[in-house]
Amino acid sequence: MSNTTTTSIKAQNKSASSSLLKKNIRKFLNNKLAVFGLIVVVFMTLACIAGAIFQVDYATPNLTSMKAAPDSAHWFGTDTIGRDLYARVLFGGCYSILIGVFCAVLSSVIGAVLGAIAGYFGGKVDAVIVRISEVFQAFPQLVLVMMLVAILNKRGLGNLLFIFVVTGWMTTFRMVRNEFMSLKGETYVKVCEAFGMKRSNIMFNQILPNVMSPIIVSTTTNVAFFILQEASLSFIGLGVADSTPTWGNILNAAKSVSVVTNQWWIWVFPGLAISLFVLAINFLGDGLRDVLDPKQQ
Amino acid sequence: MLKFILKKLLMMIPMLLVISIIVFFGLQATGIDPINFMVSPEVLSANADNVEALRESLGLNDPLIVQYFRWLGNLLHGDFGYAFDGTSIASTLAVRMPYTFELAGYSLILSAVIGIGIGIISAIRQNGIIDYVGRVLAVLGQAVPQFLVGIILIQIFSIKLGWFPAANRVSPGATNQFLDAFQHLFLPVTTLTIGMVAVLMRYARNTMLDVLNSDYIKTARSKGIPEWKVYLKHGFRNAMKPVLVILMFRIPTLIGGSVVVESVFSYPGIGMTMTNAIVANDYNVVMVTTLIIAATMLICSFMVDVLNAIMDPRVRLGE
Amino acid sequence: MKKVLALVLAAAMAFSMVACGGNSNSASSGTASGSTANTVSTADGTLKLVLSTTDGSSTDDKVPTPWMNRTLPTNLMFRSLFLADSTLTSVTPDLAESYDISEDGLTYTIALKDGLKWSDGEALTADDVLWSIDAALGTTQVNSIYTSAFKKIASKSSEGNVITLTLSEPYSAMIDVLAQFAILPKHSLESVDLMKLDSDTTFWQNPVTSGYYMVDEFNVGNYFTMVPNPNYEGTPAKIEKVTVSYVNDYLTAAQSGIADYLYGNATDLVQAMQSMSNYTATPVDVLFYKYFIFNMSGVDGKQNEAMQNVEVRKAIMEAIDRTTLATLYPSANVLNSGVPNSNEAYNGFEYKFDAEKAKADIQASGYDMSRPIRICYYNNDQTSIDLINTIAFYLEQAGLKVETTLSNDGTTDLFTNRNYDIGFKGKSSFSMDEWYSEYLSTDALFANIFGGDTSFDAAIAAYSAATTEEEKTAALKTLQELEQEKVYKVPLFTVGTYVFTSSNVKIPEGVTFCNPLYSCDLNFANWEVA
Amino acid sequence: MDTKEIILDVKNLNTTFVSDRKEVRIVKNVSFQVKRGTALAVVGESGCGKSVTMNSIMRFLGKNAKIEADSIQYNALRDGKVTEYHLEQIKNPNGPEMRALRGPDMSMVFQDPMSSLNPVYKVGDQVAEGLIQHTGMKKKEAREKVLEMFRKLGIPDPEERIDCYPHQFSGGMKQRVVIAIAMICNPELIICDEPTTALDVTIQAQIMELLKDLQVKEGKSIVLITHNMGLVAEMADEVCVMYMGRVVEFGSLEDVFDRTSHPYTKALLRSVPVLGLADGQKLETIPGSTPNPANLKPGCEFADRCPECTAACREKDIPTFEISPGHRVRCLKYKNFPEVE
Repeated sequence: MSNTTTTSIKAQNKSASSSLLKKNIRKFLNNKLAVFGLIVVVFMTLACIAGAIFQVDYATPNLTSMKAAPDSAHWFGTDTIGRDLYARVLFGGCYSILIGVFCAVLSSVIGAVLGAIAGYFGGKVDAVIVRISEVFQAFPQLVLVMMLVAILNKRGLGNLLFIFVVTGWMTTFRMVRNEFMSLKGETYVKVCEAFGMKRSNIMFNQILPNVMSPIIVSTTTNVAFFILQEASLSFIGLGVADSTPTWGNILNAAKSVSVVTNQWWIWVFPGLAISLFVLAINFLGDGLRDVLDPKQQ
Repeated sequence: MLKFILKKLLMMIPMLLVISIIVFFGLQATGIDPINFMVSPEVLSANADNVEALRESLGLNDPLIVQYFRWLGNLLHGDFGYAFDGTSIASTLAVRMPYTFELAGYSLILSAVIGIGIGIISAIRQNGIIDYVGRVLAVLGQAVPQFLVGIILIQIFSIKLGWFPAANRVSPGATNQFLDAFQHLFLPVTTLTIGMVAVLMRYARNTMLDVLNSDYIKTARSKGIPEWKVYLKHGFRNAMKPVLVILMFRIPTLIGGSVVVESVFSYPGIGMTMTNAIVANDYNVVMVTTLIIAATMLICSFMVDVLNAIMDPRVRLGE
Repeated sequence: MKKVLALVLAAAMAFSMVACGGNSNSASSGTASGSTANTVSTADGTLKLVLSTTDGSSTDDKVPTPWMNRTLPTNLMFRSLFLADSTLTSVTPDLAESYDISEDGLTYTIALKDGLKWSDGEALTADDVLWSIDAALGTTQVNSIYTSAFKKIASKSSEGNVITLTLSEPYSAMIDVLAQFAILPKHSLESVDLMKLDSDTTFWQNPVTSGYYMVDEFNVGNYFTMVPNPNYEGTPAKIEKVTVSYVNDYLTAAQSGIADYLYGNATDLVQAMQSMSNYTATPVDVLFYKYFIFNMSGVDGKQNEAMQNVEVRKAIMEAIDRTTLATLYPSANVLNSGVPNSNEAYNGFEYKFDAEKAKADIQASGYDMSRPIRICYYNNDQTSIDLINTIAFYLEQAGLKVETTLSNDGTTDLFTNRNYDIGFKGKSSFSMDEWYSEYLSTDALFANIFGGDTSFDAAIAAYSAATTEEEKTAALKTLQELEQEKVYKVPLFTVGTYVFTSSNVKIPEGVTFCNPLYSCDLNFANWEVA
Repeated sequence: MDTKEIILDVKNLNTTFVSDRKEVRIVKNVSFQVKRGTALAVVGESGCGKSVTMNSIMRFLGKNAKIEADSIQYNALRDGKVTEYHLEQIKNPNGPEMRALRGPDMSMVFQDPMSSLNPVYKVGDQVAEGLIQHTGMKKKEAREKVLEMFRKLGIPDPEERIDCYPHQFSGGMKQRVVIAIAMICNPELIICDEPTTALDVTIQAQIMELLKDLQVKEGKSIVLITHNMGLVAEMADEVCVMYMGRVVEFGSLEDVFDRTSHPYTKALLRSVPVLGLADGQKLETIPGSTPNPANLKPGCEFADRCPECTAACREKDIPTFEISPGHRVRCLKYKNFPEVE
């Protein structure tokens, strides 16, 4: 008897959660912008990855056909030294998306862990971590990045990733900390504590899942943020070295005024790639927020 | 209230100290020898003794900790030191800081007014035209890299239409100072504002929606007061607090953005100073500008705290 | 959804409006900037000049020192003893009244004009000249053409208006160098620490001058304006007022109508400027070397092992197709030594591009292929970046790994931290002499890179002392052979420079522009502004 | 019935919410009257539509709510003269017509005093706001009125408390302030939406006494929304029982409590805990749970949980029968009695 009831409850739970999932998916699909965002993000990511897998030639300069307008051989035209822009935008997309996703995920993880610790333990631990985050917050991120670039004095991809992660965790941290502060007073946490559960278990297995949806949403929008940040850094000459194509690096050609006025394809395509991707990511993030956050109806 | 302000002010001191330590020791870690920049290589190899004397006189041979406290002491006395090329950092900053504050300040005000304004109208007329257009423009404004916006604006408004100058903050021989300032500030301020407005708009809209769903709005309506009073007196005032907080969080982004914008518009602010200093490895300048920017951030956040306290009795009366 | 797509499309159109517009209407862009000049600029009768804050030659808080580059703004304020013509090798007296060189070429007697005055009314005397020479040897920001010439002055003296310079060895280019060397006022600068001479803002924001103009107003970060110097003893210039704006980008400045005169050699600048109908482009014959310098070893004994093998260095040169690279510039000439291929002293040697051979040679040289070749460069314009990227590509084709780094200074970075194998540099050279004098074992900079190798010294001395064409040719041949044997620094090509003047300026007949980084007679007094 | 006697007459009120592109009808054909100077209690389980009904009448629902009714008639009695207002005809929920009524004629006390007060304004100002709005009184006069109201509502130290902020008040005090806001313009009809659910039991009693006092002494009409049957017994003159958006039983307190007719009402009354429950006597619960309003079967909504359910109950909509004057029940058990609208 008890067995059957448990299974039935389990089945109920299962069906309830699957119906919730179905409902969420339906809700998401109803949000046309979010679907548009998802499609664009997936499509662009796949295209970039496909470009990387098929090893499109993004690096061979051809000075005889430099600054060529788009045609059937070069869909996006060629850049200032005759490299195929289509291939470069695809490859650059790989690096840009990598930078965005890697940094957003890792900085969210760091922010979430620190936020969980600070919010859950409170007191001195909290005070110390909050102070640290405030110190970081006091620096404009770009300035902090510039300072770190000056210290590391190298413009490699690894350095950039490191810098972005180190300087990007504060917003997630604040959010998770605040959620933890309010959630740790909830009864179910008290119950877990009364059961003598390990603190790490309570923090990460019991409370954290409740905070996951805002974390997911903010991670999504951070992807867009980091991609734009990389482009800005490239513009002031502190981004990834030129040998690694990123959307920011490619777009850098827009620094040259004559390129802007005379060779539109050199900057419009990478510019559109960045803007479209960022736009799509933001739509996707908004859609996820609508679905995951019941407050925002 | 006074106690609150004092407490907040006192908390800034250790923060500033920590920041100064990070900045100083961080940049010492670059291992750049300022002598290489101050003395020409010819002199460097010719008069090793003189160079050593110079090094000694600059205190570069002292332990780092001594150098740090000397630097800090000098800063407190208003002596900001010298750039590697020998110009006084204080005089450089005296000219450039006001320019950057002007740029960032106007953008802040403009984006706050526009962003919060449109955000709140969007919330009140949810799913109306302003809401829809505002939301899409917000996303678009966030999607285009700031420097590209600046370049496009220069192309259209300075070069094609010739309405605004493309560089500098002051034109030679400008007779009408106000007009001159307006012409020079218009494009960079617009560029910075476009990026800022987007975030504020979204945030103000969401906050206002939250507030409008709260019970006290219903209470206000139950009193039979006109709708604009409900929105402005009861809604807006409560929505302002989180919006102010987000505004504060955006100030670093604004300063960061002004680094980029200054470089696009040849605008002689501290952002440009800092970019140039980093490219030139002039860490004396980098140290001071970073510290000043950080201090400005702290002051801003302090002011937001105070403003918050003024606006919210729960904070003011110490809860 | 449709609205969104419409908006996205609208944004895309805004993009393309900027892009395509410029592409199609080069003629109308000219009129557009004409109207810009009306709205943005102020009074007529003003010559509008610009200084770049991004090429490292000037900062926007002071007048740039005339001892590094002699750009037009400084030429209008500071004069030298002599004034060169557009070849820079034939001079007429300027501050000087006359000069005389002794038979052995060791004693120079120079008489100053009478009654010369600085803009502040003080007399300009022989003392100023002697102090300037001493100061140039003691300060930091100074072009090496002056220091290498002045080092040869064994003694100097003055008597009234007459200056006597005695050289330790003959130096045929001394007068040409003196024609570039700006005399600065001793009375204003002698109390300034020589180390900080060029950064003393109290002086450089309102310098005491000897030329046509003096500074009227200095607005830090934005511009300075110049008005005629009342104490200028010659014919005053017709232009009443000059403004000099500090900008990031010359082209934007020109397009927005705040530059009547500018110069450059980057392709995008030249092409865009040539397409503007209200600017006249004048090609100028200059010795602007783009070259590699291999980081060898220092006098301090520190070595860069990787580049020691001359075969590696030669193979690197063979791997690069310089003829193709030259197409990145509007007018570039490949060359194989400090002597242009068109010069009759050229010995005919050529680094031939042969990718296969280069690959084989590098492997044969025993170079560790897993070790990346590290190149530093310091020009941050798009053409330079493109060039470096292409070079990196060629080297990668030869099987090498390449790291390229934008650095702050292409020379000192090589020896202050031996992190780089190759420096990529540009040098707007005064003469071939300047190119070769870098090989001197006593050259303070390059001794740290070439390890103080003395093998060039004799040949350079012979070239400096040579007075006849035959002697010069012979000396140059020796130098070329040495150079091609040692492969310490290798020129890729020289690039042509263009000077652009707007239709606002009326330049008198017969003016020939010289290298825009040097001073020469442009008949400026008769320039007019429309 | 006479418009002098009836203050609020609701006929066939339907409220539909649009959510997720689906329409869900929350309130169905609800009809009831409130007699002047009496208290009507609206009872039912959570989610039965009691609050929505009242908010529909006051027009406090968001834009996703669609309100339709044959008639929502409010009869104002001023100086012995009756003015009829047809609320169902007012288009703009927050327009001048509705606003003119809110405060001086009808007002509402909300469920949660904690969130019903604006945290950034002094309580005194919040109370005075409606007064100033409707009477054009000067601030000073209004302040006197507010002090008077505070005293009447038993707020200690009113002179001091009037300048305090909501966060400085306890829950019970806050609810008094909310009541003060509702009362300050001296309305005829006060709708109290579970005014004590968020409060301690002792405070509950005080607040309820206060309300009853007001109703009796000042002849106000009160609509009390609650699920607390004890309160109903103490407060109400008439009772309206709702289930799944429908009125299932309506009548005087005695009708509903002593002559309980609808099976649901019976179940509801059985599930009320009584002090001194005999040993071994179990508190009964209503079996099953409320169905999802989004997908309802035809027939009586209570059928699945009803011990007296018959096949006919599941066939079609159940009409309402008047089993004695003023006592109406929506159950087929009474199909012999006359049907009413």
